[in-house]
Amino acid sequence: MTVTQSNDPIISFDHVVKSYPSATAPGGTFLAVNDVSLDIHEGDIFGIIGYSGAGKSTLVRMINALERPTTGSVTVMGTDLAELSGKQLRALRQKIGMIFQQFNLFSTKTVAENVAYPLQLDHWRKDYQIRRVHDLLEFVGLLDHADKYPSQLSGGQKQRVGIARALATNPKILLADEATSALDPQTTMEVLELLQRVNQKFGVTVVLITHQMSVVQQIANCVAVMSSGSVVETGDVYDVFAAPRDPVTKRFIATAMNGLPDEARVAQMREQWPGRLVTVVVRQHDITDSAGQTVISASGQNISQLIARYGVHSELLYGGIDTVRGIAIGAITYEFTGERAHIDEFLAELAKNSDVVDFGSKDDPVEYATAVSRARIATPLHGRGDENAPARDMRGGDNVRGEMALEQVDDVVDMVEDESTNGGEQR
Amino acid sequence: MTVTQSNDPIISFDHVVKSYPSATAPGGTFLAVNDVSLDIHEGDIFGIIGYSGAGKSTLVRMINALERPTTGSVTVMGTDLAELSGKQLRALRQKIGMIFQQFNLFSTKTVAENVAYPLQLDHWRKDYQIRRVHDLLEFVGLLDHADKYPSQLSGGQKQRVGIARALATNPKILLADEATSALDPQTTMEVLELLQRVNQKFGVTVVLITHQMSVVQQIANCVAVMSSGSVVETGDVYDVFAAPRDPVTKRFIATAMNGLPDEARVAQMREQWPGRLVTVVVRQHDITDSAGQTVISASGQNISQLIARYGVHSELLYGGIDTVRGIAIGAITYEFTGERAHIDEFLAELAKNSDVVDFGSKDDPVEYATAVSRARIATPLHGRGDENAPARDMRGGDNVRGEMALEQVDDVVDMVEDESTNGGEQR
Amino acid sequence: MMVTLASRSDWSVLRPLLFQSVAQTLQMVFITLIIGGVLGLVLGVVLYGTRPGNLFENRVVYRVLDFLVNVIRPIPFIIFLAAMQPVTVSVIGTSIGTAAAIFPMCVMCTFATSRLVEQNLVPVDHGMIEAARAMGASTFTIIRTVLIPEALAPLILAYAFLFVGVLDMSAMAGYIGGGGLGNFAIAYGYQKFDQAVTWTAVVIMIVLVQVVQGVANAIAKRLLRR
Amino acid sequence: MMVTLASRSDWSVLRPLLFQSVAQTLQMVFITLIIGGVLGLVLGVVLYGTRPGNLFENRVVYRVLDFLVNVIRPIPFIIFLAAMQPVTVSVIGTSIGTAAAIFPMCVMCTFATSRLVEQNLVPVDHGMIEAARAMGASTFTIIRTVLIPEALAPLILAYAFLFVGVLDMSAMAGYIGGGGLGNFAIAYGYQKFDQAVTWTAVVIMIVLVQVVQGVANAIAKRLLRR
Amino acid sequence: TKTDEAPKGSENNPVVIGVVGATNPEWVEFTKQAKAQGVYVQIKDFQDYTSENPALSTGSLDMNEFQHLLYLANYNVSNRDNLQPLGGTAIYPLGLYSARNDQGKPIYESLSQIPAGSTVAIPNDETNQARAIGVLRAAGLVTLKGDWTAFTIPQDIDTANSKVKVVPMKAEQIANTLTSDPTVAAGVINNDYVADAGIDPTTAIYHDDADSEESHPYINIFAVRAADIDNETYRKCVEIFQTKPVLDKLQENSQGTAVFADKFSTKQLQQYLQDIERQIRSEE
Ligand SMILES: Nc1ncnc2c1ncn2[C@@H]1O[C@H](COP(=O)(O)OP(=O)(O)OP(=O)(O)O)[C@@H](O)[C@H]1O
Ligand SMILES: Nc1ncnc2c1ncn2[C@@H]1O[C@H](COP(=O)(O)OP(=O)(O)OP(=O)(O)O)[C@@H](O)[C@H]1O
Ligand code: MET
Ligand SMILES: [Mg+2]
Ligand SMILES: [Mg+2]
Repeated sequence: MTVTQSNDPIISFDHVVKSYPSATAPGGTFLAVNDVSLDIHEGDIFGIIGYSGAGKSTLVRMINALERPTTGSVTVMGTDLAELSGKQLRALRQKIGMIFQQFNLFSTKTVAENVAYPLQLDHWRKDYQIRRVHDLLEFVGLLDHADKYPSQLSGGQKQRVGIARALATNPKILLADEATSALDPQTTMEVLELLQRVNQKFGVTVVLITHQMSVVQQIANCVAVMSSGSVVETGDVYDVFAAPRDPVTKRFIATAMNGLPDEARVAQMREQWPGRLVTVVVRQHDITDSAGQTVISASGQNISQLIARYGVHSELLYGGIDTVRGIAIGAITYEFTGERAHIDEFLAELAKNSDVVDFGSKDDPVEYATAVSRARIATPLHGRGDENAPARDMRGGDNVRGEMALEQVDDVVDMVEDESTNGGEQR
Repeated sequence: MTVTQSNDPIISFDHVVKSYPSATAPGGTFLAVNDVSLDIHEGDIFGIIGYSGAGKSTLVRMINALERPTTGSVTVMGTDLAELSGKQLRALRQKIGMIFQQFNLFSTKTVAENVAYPLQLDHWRKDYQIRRVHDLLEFVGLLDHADKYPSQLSGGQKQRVGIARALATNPKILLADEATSALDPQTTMEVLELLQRVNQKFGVTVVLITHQMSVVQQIANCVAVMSSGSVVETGDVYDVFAAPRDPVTKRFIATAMNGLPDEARVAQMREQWPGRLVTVVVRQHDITDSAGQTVISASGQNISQLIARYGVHSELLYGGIDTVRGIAIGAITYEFTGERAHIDEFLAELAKNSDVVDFGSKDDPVEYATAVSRARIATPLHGRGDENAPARDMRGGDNVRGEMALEQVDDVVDMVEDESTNGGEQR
Repeated sequence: MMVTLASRSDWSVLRPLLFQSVAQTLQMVFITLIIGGVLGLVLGVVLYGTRPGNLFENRVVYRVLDFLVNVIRPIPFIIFLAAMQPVTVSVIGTSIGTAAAIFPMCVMCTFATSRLVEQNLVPVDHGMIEAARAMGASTFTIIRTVLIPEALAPLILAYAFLFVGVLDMSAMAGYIGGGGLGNFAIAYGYQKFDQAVTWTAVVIMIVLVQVVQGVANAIAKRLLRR
Repeated sequence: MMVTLASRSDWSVLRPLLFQSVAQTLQMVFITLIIGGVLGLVLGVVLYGTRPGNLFENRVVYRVLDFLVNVIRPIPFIIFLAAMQPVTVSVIGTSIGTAAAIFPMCVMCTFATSRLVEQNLVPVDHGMIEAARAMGASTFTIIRTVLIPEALAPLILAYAFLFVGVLDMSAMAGYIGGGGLGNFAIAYGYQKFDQAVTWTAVVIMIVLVQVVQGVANAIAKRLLRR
Repeated sequence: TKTDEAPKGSENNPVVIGVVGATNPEWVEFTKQAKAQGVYVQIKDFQDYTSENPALSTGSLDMNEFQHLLYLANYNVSNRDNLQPLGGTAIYPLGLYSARNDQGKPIYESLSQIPAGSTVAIPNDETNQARAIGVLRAAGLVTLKGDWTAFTIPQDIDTANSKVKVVPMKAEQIANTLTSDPTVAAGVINNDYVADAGIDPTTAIYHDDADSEESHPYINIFAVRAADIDNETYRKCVEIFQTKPVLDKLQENSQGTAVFADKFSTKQLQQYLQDIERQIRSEE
C-alpha cells in the first residue's frame, strides 16, 4: 500500500497553542498544546502517540473546531477554520467523522438511533438510512443490540456504536480518539482493517490517536509523537519506528517491539543461560531518507549463515520481529556457547552487517547501559539509565513517577496498616 | 514470583447466571453471564479476557455485589454474598477496591477529593488522608492536577484518578476493569508494576479484565477466557498461553504472540522469499499439568545447532518470542534455501524436538490451513479457515463480522455516494 | 379538620355548576400549559443557552432575561391579574371571564416554566452536545434533537409540577369571573363554610393531579430506561 | 397598566407597617424555606430513592408517598390554610398571625420541594452512585456525599425557584392575619386602589427575588465548573 | 398563654380584634382612643372574611369586627357555632355604578341607559352576591325564577327575562373592571371599595336602603364568643368605638354613606341574629 499524497495538506496546524488557566499557579496558564505545526495529507493514516495528558485529544479536537486554538491557526481542506461562518463550519464538520475517547453516545437514543443521527443531519432518505444503519451495525456486530440504550451496553459495545456513528456518512476525514481502547484484539483488528479499507478505497484521511503501538505499526503511514503539548517527532512510520530519535519515541517504540530485553530480564537470563548473551537487531531493509540516502542499513539478515559457518552453539532465548508497514524489524537474543575467542570472532563478523548488543557472559558480563548504548535500537522501557531522557518539567510532569513515589506509597501503606485501627477508634 | 495459594478460594462463583430481558425477543431473556463456576485464590492476579460483550464486566461486578446473580451464588472471603446484611456487605466492600471501565469519577469533586473519598468512608485521620492522597497522586503523576475537576482531565488522567482512588484504602481485593485501557504503554507498565507490587507485598488479590494480552502475560498468574457469557477456558497463564485449547483462546493469544504469520503475510513473504518458508514454534520449557505430567514439550531450542549441523542456508523473516511469566514462548519464521531433499531431512530432524509449520516453497506451496492445522500453536487471528470455531450464536453474536459485512458496508458507501445528492435534494 | 359531609347547599343547582367549573378548569389549565409551556420552553432554552459557557453564550441577553423573569415571577398573581388588565383587554377583548384569565396565566406560566426548563437543562452532559456539534448539527437542531430529548424525563416531571402550579393559578380566575374548580371550592364551599362542596371540588383537583402525575411518572420511567 | 404614583394613603401609618411587613415576609419565607426546604429535601430524596430501580427501591413506599404528595399539592393554599387550622392551633397555639401562617406554609413547601428535589436527582449519573456503593458507603452517606453534591447546582436553582413560590404563599398569610409584604400590597394597595402602595411592596419583593436568584446563579455557576 | 396572668386589656395582654382594613382611619382612631382610656387593643388585619370567625371561636381572637349579622348567622349555622354580637357599628348601602370612560366619567347616568343584554359585575362572596342580586332585582335589571333570599345565587336568575347578564367576581376587582373593560356596563360595588377606587358614592345609579327594617341583616357588628357576652373590657371597647371621634372617622372613610348602628342594644342584636338563624335553618 503506497499512499499518493497531494502537495497541499488536508489538515495543517500552524504554530498552534492551546492554553488553560493553570490549576496550580493562580493566574498562570497551562499549555495543553504548545506551538504545534504539523501537516496531514489527504489519504494519510496519521497516528498520534504520546503520554497520557500530552495534548493529543486537545490537538485533534481543534481539527473540527470543538476546541479553538488560543493562538496559531488550523487549516482544514484549504480553509482557515477561524474564517468560517457558522454555516460553513457546520458543512465542513459534516465531512469530518469523529470517534470520541469517552464515546459521547446519546443516552436517550437507541443504538440504531445513535448511528442514524448523522444520517438524519445529512438528510438521507429514510430507506437508505435504515439500510445503512443495518449494514453498519452488522459490521460492528451489534445488530442484535440495535434497540438497546447505551446504558445497556458493555464498554466495547459502546465504543463500537461510536465507530459506526462516525463512519455513517462517509466522512472525508475521520478523527479517531483511541477508537479501539475498549475492544478485544480481534475486534480491534477488524476495526483497523475497516479503517484501512475506507482509507484505501475512498481516500479517507484518518487521524488516529492511540496508545497501542501495534495499531500505529499496523495501519498508519505517518506518525507524530507528542510530549508535554509539543510534537517531538514526526515522520514516516517506518523511519520513526526503525530509528527513533527522541527519547520519548524510543521509550514508546520499545514497548511495541519487545525486541530488546530489559535489564531485569537480562539479569534473569544470565542466571539460566550462563553463556554469551547477544541481542541481534533485525532489519529487513536499509532505511533511506526522503533523498534516497541510506540512513540505517539492514541488520541481522545473515545471522543463520554465520552461525552455520562458524559452527557456534546457539540458543534462541528472547526477541521479537515485527512488521512495520510490511517490513520486518526487531531483535533476537541468543545464548552462544563455545570457545571465547571463536565467539568473539563470530560476533565481529556478525557486527559487520548487523547491529549487535553484546551483554557478555555470566562470568564476564557487560553492564546493561554500556551494552545498549552501543547499539542503534530503541531504548527499552525499563532502561531508566537513559541520560537523554528530558527532565520532566512541571507542565508535562504528568506521567507516573515510578520507583520513588512507589516506595512512598508503600510506606504510606505500611503506616496506614498500623494506624487505620487508630483512625477507626477516633471516629 | 511464585504465589502461595491457600486452599479456600477468596472468590468463588458457583453456577452463576445473570440474565437481562432480551432486546430482540420480547419476553425472552439474554444471558450476560451463563453458568459460570470459577475460583480465584488469595494472592492471585487473575486475568479475565474475552470478546467485547462477553460478560466480563458483569461477572466482576458480582464480586462486590454491584450486580446480583439471577441464579447461582458468589462467595467472597468465605461468605455467600446473598446472606450478608447491608452492614456486613458495606464492610466487605470497603475491603474491595474497584477500578471502573468508565472511571465513574465524582464530577463535582476535585481529583484530590475523589481520591480522599474512600479514606473518608474509612474514617482516616485528616492528616493521614492528606499524606495518603499526596502520595497516591504523586504515584499516578497527577500532583499538579490535584485541584482540577474530572471534566478538566484527559482520558488517561481520569483513569489514573480511578486507579489511585481504588488503591487508596489498601483493599484486600482489587477489581480492575480495563484499568489501563486509556493509558500510554509506559504508564501502563508502571501501573502494572504497582499492581504486582501490592500483590506481592500485601497479598492483594487482583482481578483484572483486559483486552491487552500483554497485560495478562506480564502480571497475571491465572487467566479465564470468556465467550458469550461462559468461561470457556481457565487455568495457569503459562498453560493457557502455551497450549490454548478453545478456539477463542487461540485467537486471542495469536494476537498477543505475533509469532505465526497470517495467511496474507505468508503469501506476501512467498513473493519476496521464494525458498522453503517454515515457522518454528519456540517453547523454552516443557509444559506440565498440575499432576506434573508433561502436556506439551519444549520446542525450537535446538534450531541453531541443527541449522549449523545441516548447513542449510536460512533467513530470519518474521516472528516473536515473548515471555509468559518469565518463560519464553513464541514462533519464528525462516526461509531455508538449498537442496530440497537436504532441507526435508533437516526439517524432519527439527520436527523431532520442535513444533514446525511447513508452508512449503513458492514452487511447491502447502496450503495455509493445512500447514497450520498440523502444528500445536495458537491459530492466528486471520486464520478464519478454522472449522473448529464455534458458530457464533445469536446470544454471543456480538463480534465484528468481518469480510462479508464489510463488503456490504462498502456497497452502501458506494450506493450512498451516488444517492446522497438526491437525498440532499429531497429535503 | 373535621369535615362535615352533609351539605347544606342545593346540589341540583351546584351540580351543573360543578361540571361547568371542571370544564373551565380543564380549559384554563391545558391552554395555559400548552401556550405557556411552549413559550416557557423557548425562554428556558434561551436562558440555558445564553448562560456563560453554554451553547450560545451571551452575557447581555442572559442578564436581561434573567432580570425580566425575576421581575415578573414575584408579583402576587392577583396583583399581576389586575396589572395586566389593560393588556388583557387589548389582546382578548375583555378582562373578565375564563378567556381573560387564561392570558395572564399564560404569561406567568411562561416565566415560571422558563426557570424550571433552564434548571433541568443544566445537568445535560456536554459530551453529547459536543458529539452533535462535531457532526455539524446547528444549534437549533442540537436543542431539538439532543438537549431536550436528553433532559426529557426531568422535564416531563417539571411539567407535572407546573400542572399543579397552573391549577393553583386557575383558582384565582374566580377573581375576574373566570370560574373554575378552585373558585367553585372557594366561593361555594370555603366561603360558605360548606365542607362537602369544598372537598368535592378539591378531590376532583386531586384526581386530576394524580392522573397527570401518574402519566408523567410513567413517561419518565420509560425515558429513564437508559 | 398606568401606575399612578401619587399615593392617597397615609404613609405615616403605612411606613411602620411596611417595615413590619418586610420583617414578617422575611420571617415567613426564610423559616418556611429552611424547615420546608430541609423536610422537602428529605421527602424528595426518599421519593427519588424509592423510585423503581433506584437506591432503595420500594414500590409500596413510593406509591404511598407519591400519592400523598399529589393529594396535598393541588389543594388551593387558602383552603389548605383553613383545613389546617385545627392542626395549626394544636401545634402553634393559635391559628392567626405570622407564626400560624408559617406552619401550613412549611407543610405545603415540604411537599412542593420534594417534587423539585426528586426531579433534580433523577438525572444524576448512576455510575457515581455505583462507585460510592462499591466503596462500601451506606445509603445515607451516598445521599449526603454523592447524590446531593452532584445535583447541587440544579438544586440551588430549584430552591431559588421555590423562594418565589414561598413568597407567593406568604402573600396569603394575610387571610389569617399574618401580614407580610404580599398582604401589604393586596390589602393596602390593590384593594384600596393605591398603585404607589402596591408597587412599593411589589418592588421590594422583586428586589428580594433578584438578590436570591443572583446568589443562586453565582453558586450554581461555581458548582458547574466541573 | 404566657400573658394569661396579665388582665385583659392591659399592655401585656391586649384585646385582640380581627378586622378587615386595619389602616382605615376609624381603627387608627379607635386604637388611640382606647389607649387613652387605659384599654390596650391589638388590631389584627385580615385579607378576606373567612378566617376571622374560626379564629374567634378557637380563642385566637378576642373580638372581631368586619361582618354583618347575616354573615354571622350563616357562619353560626354552617359551623354549629354560637358567636354573638356585642354591639353595632354601621350599615353600608350597596350601590350600582356605571362603567367609566377614559376621563373617568360615568358612561350611563341612569338605569334606563344601561343597554339590554349588557354585563353587570357583582361581588362573588355569598352574602354580598345575594344582596347585589337583590339590588339588581329592585332596579329592574334582573328577574328571579323564585323569591329573593339572603342566599340567592346567579343561577336563580331567570336569564331569558332579564335585561342584563351578571358576572360574579372578587369584590375589589369590580371597580377596576368598570374603568378598563369595554364589555362591562355596570357593577355593584361594596361601599368599602367605592371611595378607595376614587368613585364618588353619590354617583351610584341605584342603591339599596340602609335605614330600613330590611337592612337589619346588614348591621355590622362586634362579635364575641357567647361566654364573653358580659365581658366588661369588651363592652368598653364597643363603647369606645361608638364615640364620636371614631364614628366620625368611619363616616369620613365611607364619604357619608354609612348609617350608624350604635343605637341597637346587645339584646336586640342577639334577637335579630336568632331570627335570621332560624330562617336559614328553616330554609334547608
Ligand atoms: N442492563 C442491561 N440490559 C441488557 N443487556 C445488558 C445490560 N447490561 C449489559 N448487558 C449485556 O450483557 C453483555 C455483557 O456485558 P458486559 O458489560 O459484562 O461485557 P464485557 O465483557 O465487559 O464487554 P466489554 O469488553 O465490551 O466491556 C453485553 O452483551 C451487554 O450488551
Ligand atoms: N478544561 C481544561 N482545563 C484545564 N486543563 C485541561 C482542560 N482540558 C484538558 N486539560 C489538560 O490538557 C492536557 C492535555 O489534555 P488532552 O486531553 O489533550 O490529553 P491526551 O493527550 O488526550 O491524554 P490521554 O491520552 O490521557 O487522553 C492535560 O494535562 C489536561 O489535564
Ligand atoms: N362591611 C361589609 C358590608 O356590610 C361586611 C360584609 S359581611 C362579611 O358590606
Ligand atoms: Mg485524550
Ligand atoms: Mg466491560
